[in-house]
Amino acid sequence: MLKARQYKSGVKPIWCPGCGHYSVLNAITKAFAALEQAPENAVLVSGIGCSSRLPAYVSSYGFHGVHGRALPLAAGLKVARPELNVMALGGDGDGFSIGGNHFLHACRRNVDIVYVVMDNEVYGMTKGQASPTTPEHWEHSKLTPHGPEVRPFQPCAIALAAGASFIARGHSGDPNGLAQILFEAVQHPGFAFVQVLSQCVTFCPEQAAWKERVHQEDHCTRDPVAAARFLHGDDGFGKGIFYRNPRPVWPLVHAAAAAADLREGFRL
Amino acid sequence: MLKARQYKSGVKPIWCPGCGHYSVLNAITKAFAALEQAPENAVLVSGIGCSSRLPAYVSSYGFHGVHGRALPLAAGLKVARPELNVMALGGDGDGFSIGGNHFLHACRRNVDIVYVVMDNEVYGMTKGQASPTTPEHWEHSKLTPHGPEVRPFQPCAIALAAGASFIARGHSGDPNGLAQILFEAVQHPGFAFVQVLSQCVTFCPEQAAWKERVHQEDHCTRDPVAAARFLHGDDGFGKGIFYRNPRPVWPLVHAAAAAADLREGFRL
Amino acid sequence: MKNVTIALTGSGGTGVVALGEMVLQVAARLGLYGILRKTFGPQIRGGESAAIVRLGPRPLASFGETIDLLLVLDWTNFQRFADEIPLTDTTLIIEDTAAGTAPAALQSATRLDFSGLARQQGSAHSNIAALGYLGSWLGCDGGQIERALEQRLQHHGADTLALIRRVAQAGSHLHTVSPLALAAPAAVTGGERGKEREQERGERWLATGNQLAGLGALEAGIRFVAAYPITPASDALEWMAGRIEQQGGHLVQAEDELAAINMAIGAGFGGVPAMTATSGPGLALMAEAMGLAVASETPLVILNVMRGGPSTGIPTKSEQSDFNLAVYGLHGDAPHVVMAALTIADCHHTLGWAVAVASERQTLSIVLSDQFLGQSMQILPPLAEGAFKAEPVSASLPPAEGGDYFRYLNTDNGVSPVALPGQAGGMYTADGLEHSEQALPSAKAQDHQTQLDKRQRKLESLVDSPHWGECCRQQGAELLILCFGSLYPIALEAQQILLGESLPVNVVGIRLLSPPPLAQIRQCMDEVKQVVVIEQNHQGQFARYLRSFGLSFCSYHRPGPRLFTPGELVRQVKEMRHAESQAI
Amino acid sequence: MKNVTIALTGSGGTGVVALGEMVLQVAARLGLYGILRKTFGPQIRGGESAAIVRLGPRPLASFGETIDLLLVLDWTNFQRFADEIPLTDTTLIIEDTAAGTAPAALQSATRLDFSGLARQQGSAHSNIAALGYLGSWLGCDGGQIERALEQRLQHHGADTLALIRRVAQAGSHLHTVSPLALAAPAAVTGGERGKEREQERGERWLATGNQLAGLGALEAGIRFVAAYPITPASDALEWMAGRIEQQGGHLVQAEDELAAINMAIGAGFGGVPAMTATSGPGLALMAEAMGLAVASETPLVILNVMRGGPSTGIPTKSEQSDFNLAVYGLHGDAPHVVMAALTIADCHHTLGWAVAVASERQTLSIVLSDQFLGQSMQILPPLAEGAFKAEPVSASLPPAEGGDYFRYLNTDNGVSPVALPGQAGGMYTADGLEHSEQALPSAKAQDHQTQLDKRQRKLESLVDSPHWGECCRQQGAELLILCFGSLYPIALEAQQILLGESLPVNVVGIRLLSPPPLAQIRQCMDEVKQVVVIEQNHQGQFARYLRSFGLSFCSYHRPGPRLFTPGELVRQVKEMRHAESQAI
Ligand SMILES: Cc1ncc(C[n+]2csc(CCOP(=O)(O)OP(=O)(O)O)c2C)c(N)n1
Ligand SMILES: Cc1ncc(C[n+]2csc(CCOP(=O)(O)OP(=O)(O)O)c2C)c(N)n1
Ligand code: SF4
Ligand code: SF4
Ligand SMILES: [Mg+2]
Ligand SMILES: [Mg+2]
Repeated sequence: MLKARQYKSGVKPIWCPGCGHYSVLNAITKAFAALEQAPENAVLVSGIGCSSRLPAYVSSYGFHGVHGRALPLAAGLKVARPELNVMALGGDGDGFSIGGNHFLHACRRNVDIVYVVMDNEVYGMTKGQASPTTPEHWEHSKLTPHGPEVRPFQPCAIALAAGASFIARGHSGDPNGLAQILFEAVQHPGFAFVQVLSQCVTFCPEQAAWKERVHQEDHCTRDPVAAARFLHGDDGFGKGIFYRNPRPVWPLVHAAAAAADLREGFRL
Repeated sequence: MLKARQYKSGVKPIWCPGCGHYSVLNAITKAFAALEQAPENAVLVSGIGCSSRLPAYVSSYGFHGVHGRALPLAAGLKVARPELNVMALGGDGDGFSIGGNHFLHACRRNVDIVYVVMDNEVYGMTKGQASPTTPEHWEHSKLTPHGPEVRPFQPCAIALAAGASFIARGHSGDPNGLAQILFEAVQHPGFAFVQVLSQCVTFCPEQAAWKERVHQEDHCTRDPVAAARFLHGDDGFGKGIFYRNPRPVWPLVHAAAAAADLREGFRL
Repeated sequence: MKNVTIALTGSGGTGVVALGEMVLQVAARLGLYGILRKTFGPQIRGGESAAIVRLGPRPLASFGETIDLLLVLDWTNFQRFADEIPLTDTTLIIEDTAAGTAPAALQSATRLDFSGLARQQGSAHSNIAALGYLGSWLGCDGGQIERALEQRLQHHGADTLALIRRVAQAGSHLHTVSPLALAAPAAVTGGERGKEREQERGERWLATGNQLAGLGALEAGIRFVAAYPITPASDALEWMAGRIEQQGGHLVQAEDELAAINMAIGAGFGGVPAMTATSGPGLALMAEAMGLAVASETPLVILNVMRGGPSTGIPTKSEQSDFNLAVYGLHGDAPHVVMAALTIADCHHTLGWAVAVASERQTLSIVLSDQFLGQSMQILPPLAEGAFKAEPVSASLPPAEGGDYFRYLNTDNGVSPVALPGQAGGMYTADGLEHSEQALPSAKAQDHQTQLDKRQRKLESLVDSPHWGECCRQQGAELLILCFGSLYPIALEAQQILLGESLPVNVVGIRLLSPPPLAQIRQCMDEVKQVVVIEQNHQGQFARYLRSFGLSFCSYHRPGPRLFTPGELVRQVKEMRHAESQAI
Repeated sequence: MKNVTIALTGSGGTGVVALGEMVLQVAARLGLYGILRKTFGPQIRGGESAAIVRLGPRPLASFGETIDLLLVLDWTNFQRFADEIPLTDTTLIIEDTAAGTAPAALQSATRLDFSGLARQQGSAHSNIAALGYLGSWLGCDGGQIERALEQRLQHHGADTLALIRRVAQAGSHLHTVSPLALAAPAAVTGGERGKEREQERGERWLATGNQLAGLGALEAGIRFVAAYPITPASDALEWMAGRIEQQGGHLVQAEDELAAINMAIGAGFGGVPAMTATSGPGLALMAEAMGLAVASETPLVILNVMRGGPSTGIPTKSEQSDFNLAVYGLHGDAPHVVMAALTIADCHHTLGWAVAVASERQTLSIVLSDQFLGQSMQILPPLAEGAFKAEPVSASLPPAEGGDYFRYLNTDNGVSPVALPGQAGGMYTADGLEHSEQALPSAKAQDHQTQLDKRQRKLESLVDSPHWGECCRQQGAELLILCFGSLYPIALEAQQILLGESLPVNVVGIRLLSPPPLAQIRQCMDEVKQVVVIEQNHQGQFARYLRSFGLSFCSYHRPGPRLFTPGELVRQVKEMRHAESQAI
């Protein structure tokens, strides 16, 4: 049995001191310890962003892919190698902007992977542009001087509408709570989505105030209508597991057809 | 004042006899007649698919772009030329599979365009593969011999979660009802999404039964929670305008800053 | 006449495409070879369609110059096929009585009452009557046609089958009263007919290039496919879908091409041989992730079945214009493998090779095929089981636990030891960021240079493979036709024609496009006085590529949608020789 | 010594990058020219960083070979810069007292107490003390430093400013007691100092290539931008965002690059000059839609600021390895324009030209820049207002209402009349499907050929433009250095060095990469005995391209992240000459 810190690879993170992503790293290693995860059977798959650098910091296999494509890469791996514990992770830009389509379809497809989005409402890596979750009037990026002026993306509500079977939210200020959520997410059969409010101290210092707003929500339901009602009213700061409604995991197993002769059909 | 048929370009559609898309064409020309639309001020923008061939059949400007990208092309055009009436349109594959990300972000961004998706739950153009809206156990495509086995995409519920400000559903069996919806959609300020159940007689002859299941829904609300409740319970065959909640159209207009000297900032 | 080319045209409802396929099936039972091409008007269904069938005593991998027999079940929109059905003064034209009005220039058609014969039996299938007619002409006895019909219609009820059989018999009978004024292909007219022959003839296959590509991939070990439908690649995927499952693998219909290629990369990273298939627009969308496969050194195969470009272009027609994209279309310095299948049968071979190469060199292999190879249906002798297998993973295990494992170790042959998830002691993070040998992100000049050199180096020895291409030499040849992909069989046929005119030429088809087998190409070029590089695109993309290595030659290129014909190449060669002799 | 190169290094908190920028600002006020490059370790914030500043009496568009002065505020992770801060025996090294421990080899540093001086004033800004010190060395009076500080810190309160001013003064004073053992750049040491000079010196600009690209684009008429952030292109977009709005245009931050390019195509179709900006991975994602711009003949400009590849590669460093993708990376035959900006200032010119060409020829213009040009900051004389304007739309109106309007008319010059939405009588549907002149979908061979020919033809005359490239010839030159993009200023500096050694060479920088200005290139090549093509990538992509047109020359290429230096080129040229003379 390994301790949480033994799941750290020893590579020094490039993150700014105080970055929320450190807590997510800690929560993952804690969850792995609790799960007694064999390190070589875990794979962390990410896109590009500060958050997406995480896999190299964990003692497991990893794939640091291209921007926005962690989910399909992870799904392909899991379908091909179902015995592995595959976790996709990345940032709000990676997952909800360039990766939005894969997010929708991963929720529907229900491959048995966990997806952790470290949501800091900003593009940290590229120096502070607005992301889909950035507040409408956040004026700190020169690229959108009046603020994005676009309704923020609602990750959990969209995950629900798209068909995710496990939806939760954690906060980088509470790595233990997050570890507990991840522990459950890994064990959930099917696609488990975990949004983590993970602050960017460098480009959004105002997010320090999140810790006052975050509160526990004990709303977990398996009724989509109830979940929809809750999520459409949600202030975005509730943490907890909101929805959990297991359904068949993709790909479904079919009675094996006799391994046919591939060449049969060509013969006349 | 032009009559509906005067909005037809005279180009003969490539569609199969009986294809639902003919009705959508008729509904658009009817709506244009009712709107007294100047043909040269309307632009229909589409992707690729049987449905996406529609622009050439209407007497207006058109852009038959690439697969899945009608929405950004239409949004770029509208932002650049706000005086035009821009309508994006296409199929369920075009809009919800390859184009899913743009759908999400168009709903959020709320540019003042109409988006009509001719949903036949199949890829007609490429000869009958499953689309995101195909029923889970539809086994008629060799590409997915057991059926897609994936939860169908819920266009209206997703549009709502993503922030669309106008959401409606029509049916190709009722071109007049659809024309009425389109008439309202064009006049709605902001992004208006119209799902049209438009049957593919060639690859999904079973859709002939839709006409028995389609029913009018008079649920129009401006309350997202109420809409969510309705849409998450919806059987997919209600038609009508479900949600209408105008909010500021993007791009917002800002008090014009004095046209600055572009070169000023370089001077020492 | 040894080969015969028949064009069958009608509207969507008349079943000419089915007719074409059945003619091929019947012909195969007679020991004939043949090839079939389908073509459709723009309408999705119910529009005009045509099937072009060429039959002869030896394997046929290309179409001839002109049409010997045109059989029309419906004249509507016949002109749309003007480019593809080149009629000559000697073309025999037969029209069904219900075919409507022929274009003015074609009023001389012989009228036969296929639809009437069918109607008499209570059927609308004039195409089956035509099948009976053509079957008789080819030399079938009634039983042979029947068995072909049975195989094809096995899922239909006995009543339907009986009806169809009667219509076919009526058609056969029509041939005895109005025989076809055209010699049937040689194997039949020249040989014995009847049942005995059918048993002796040896096994025959009927297959398209897309199907054989699928077969080659599965036999070489592909066990994961993710793809997004696109013409003309979809039918390769459709062929594979049910079958890969029976082999314990999976095919995922992805939400788009970006997902498809990244899924395949994920599976490949997991050690499961993986591929995707697409066509131009999809390949373009995959360009970014191709670079990821290259940089992370993940095995990946892409089958790209080319169609007319640019943009959506002409989706249902053949062209070789994705060459540039396949060879050069990645950002950064991203060496990878590009191959081209040379014939319908070669789709099997080339896919197998591509799978083996991708896995043994941990790289991206793109295979170019095209709509002609992919969708034409050919009668061919059975193919030997593919010789290629994806490298078994254990061959490149990293050092035992405890040893220092460098995923991106700078080895002599450029191939680094790869560990697979699940394997203790091999944990690493694959990366598209530049990295050190230890797989840690690095912006150091030395690491960049090392990895760039290594990724280039590991491909270099590939050019020594005997599979680099196919040469077909003729004694005394002074001219070489150099090509890739589907022009190869066409060039071979041109070679035969030229030989008949005492103009021997050599033909070389390049299978390995990148890295280029320059030594072999140079040697082939040195054997002759003149070289012409042929390709089916507008810019002469392949010629430009070869020139970039300092080769010089004449280039003949033109875009689709018209297929190249042997006669066109013959003319081209003669003109070149003429130009040269004038120059002297 | 006329030019001086200073490296300023520290950890993220020490403000060396700000120091570098302020040194540049101060130097400009003294009539000096200069250039600044910033470089960072992998950490996002608080990690090590460096600014390299080169100053001299004449415009400087490149960096020298080595560092004359290294000023270290913090030694932590100094080794990370080993590639970029090449020290020699003659490099003067100064360290702050608080800099920590120098690497063993660099223990000889002179220690100055910048941090102590700041602390005495109650400030942590050792970088400001260093600014005062360096300012004095350059010859500033206190007032000049103050005015520079005021301009930079205009949004800060009076108290802060007063404090900063005192720290700077303390630093200045330090120079009088411990003067720098290095001659300041010539303009100052050799000339008059003081206030009068500052007024006489003429106007100076301080700008990066990315900013000037934005300026060039806006001045030429770009009124719509859609883009997705990516290093190192984002700051071009950030510069444009607020400004385009003031010109009545819009910048949209898109959800991804696929959206970005399609939005720009939509705007371009609407007649509003439109562009996007990106770097390698984003350009790869745009490949499919680039083909749409080409096929639909919609004007579109893409600025691609290159970084290290392949895949995510080395995002913050310069390389010229997206050449292949830009030139060849489209599916189908898709001729388009590719240009390269030659210097920081030339980003302005080239973007303007690209905008004009895209609009007048209804095509895609890709402009290649790179991280070096894009993000280096230069002191330069004010640029003349751009000469280019996007073609006014009315110039190509279709025939008046009632006449037959053929959107894709086959004209002599290949440019078809375009109507814009809103214009009666011009309605058509733009299409990426192949089409007839009337803009209706067509799979006909003739239509395909016509449109392919037309799209190719309309670009051909572009090669006659005087903007094709820049030549800098020397009397008696026997060797030509041929390059594109950011290697041009480096080659020019090498040329000066070689001239000093009586080895005159010519230098040509190609601005128009595709279609290639072959006649001009051939002419330049014919003037000399030897030609070397230089480029910063691993495969020699540009050389391969030129060779594909039958040109022959020597190729010198290597990847990033190290910048090319003039000295490196000088050595290269000498080796080539040596090799040649030995060969004789
Ligand atoms: C195709 C592509 N486009 C753009 C980029 C540039 N890019 C790198 S990371 C990033 C956004 C990162 O934001 P997020 O995912 O929220 O992660 P964070 O840094 O905030 O943790 C962007 C736009 C890229 N690498 N690739
Ligand atoms: C990038 C790309 N991928 C795939 C295709 C092939 N393709 C053309 S249309 C289509 C799907 C059409 O389905 P839908 O949008 O539902 O329209 P329908 O034909 O059903 O009306 C596909 C997959 C393409 N043209 N481009
Ligand atoms: S920039 Fe923001 S997200 Fe990135 S490492 Fe720093 S604090 Fe974290
Ligand atoms: S295939 Fe289906 S969607 Fe396409 S035209 Fe025919 S009926 Fe309509
Ligand atoms: Mg973020
Ligand atoms: Mg559809």
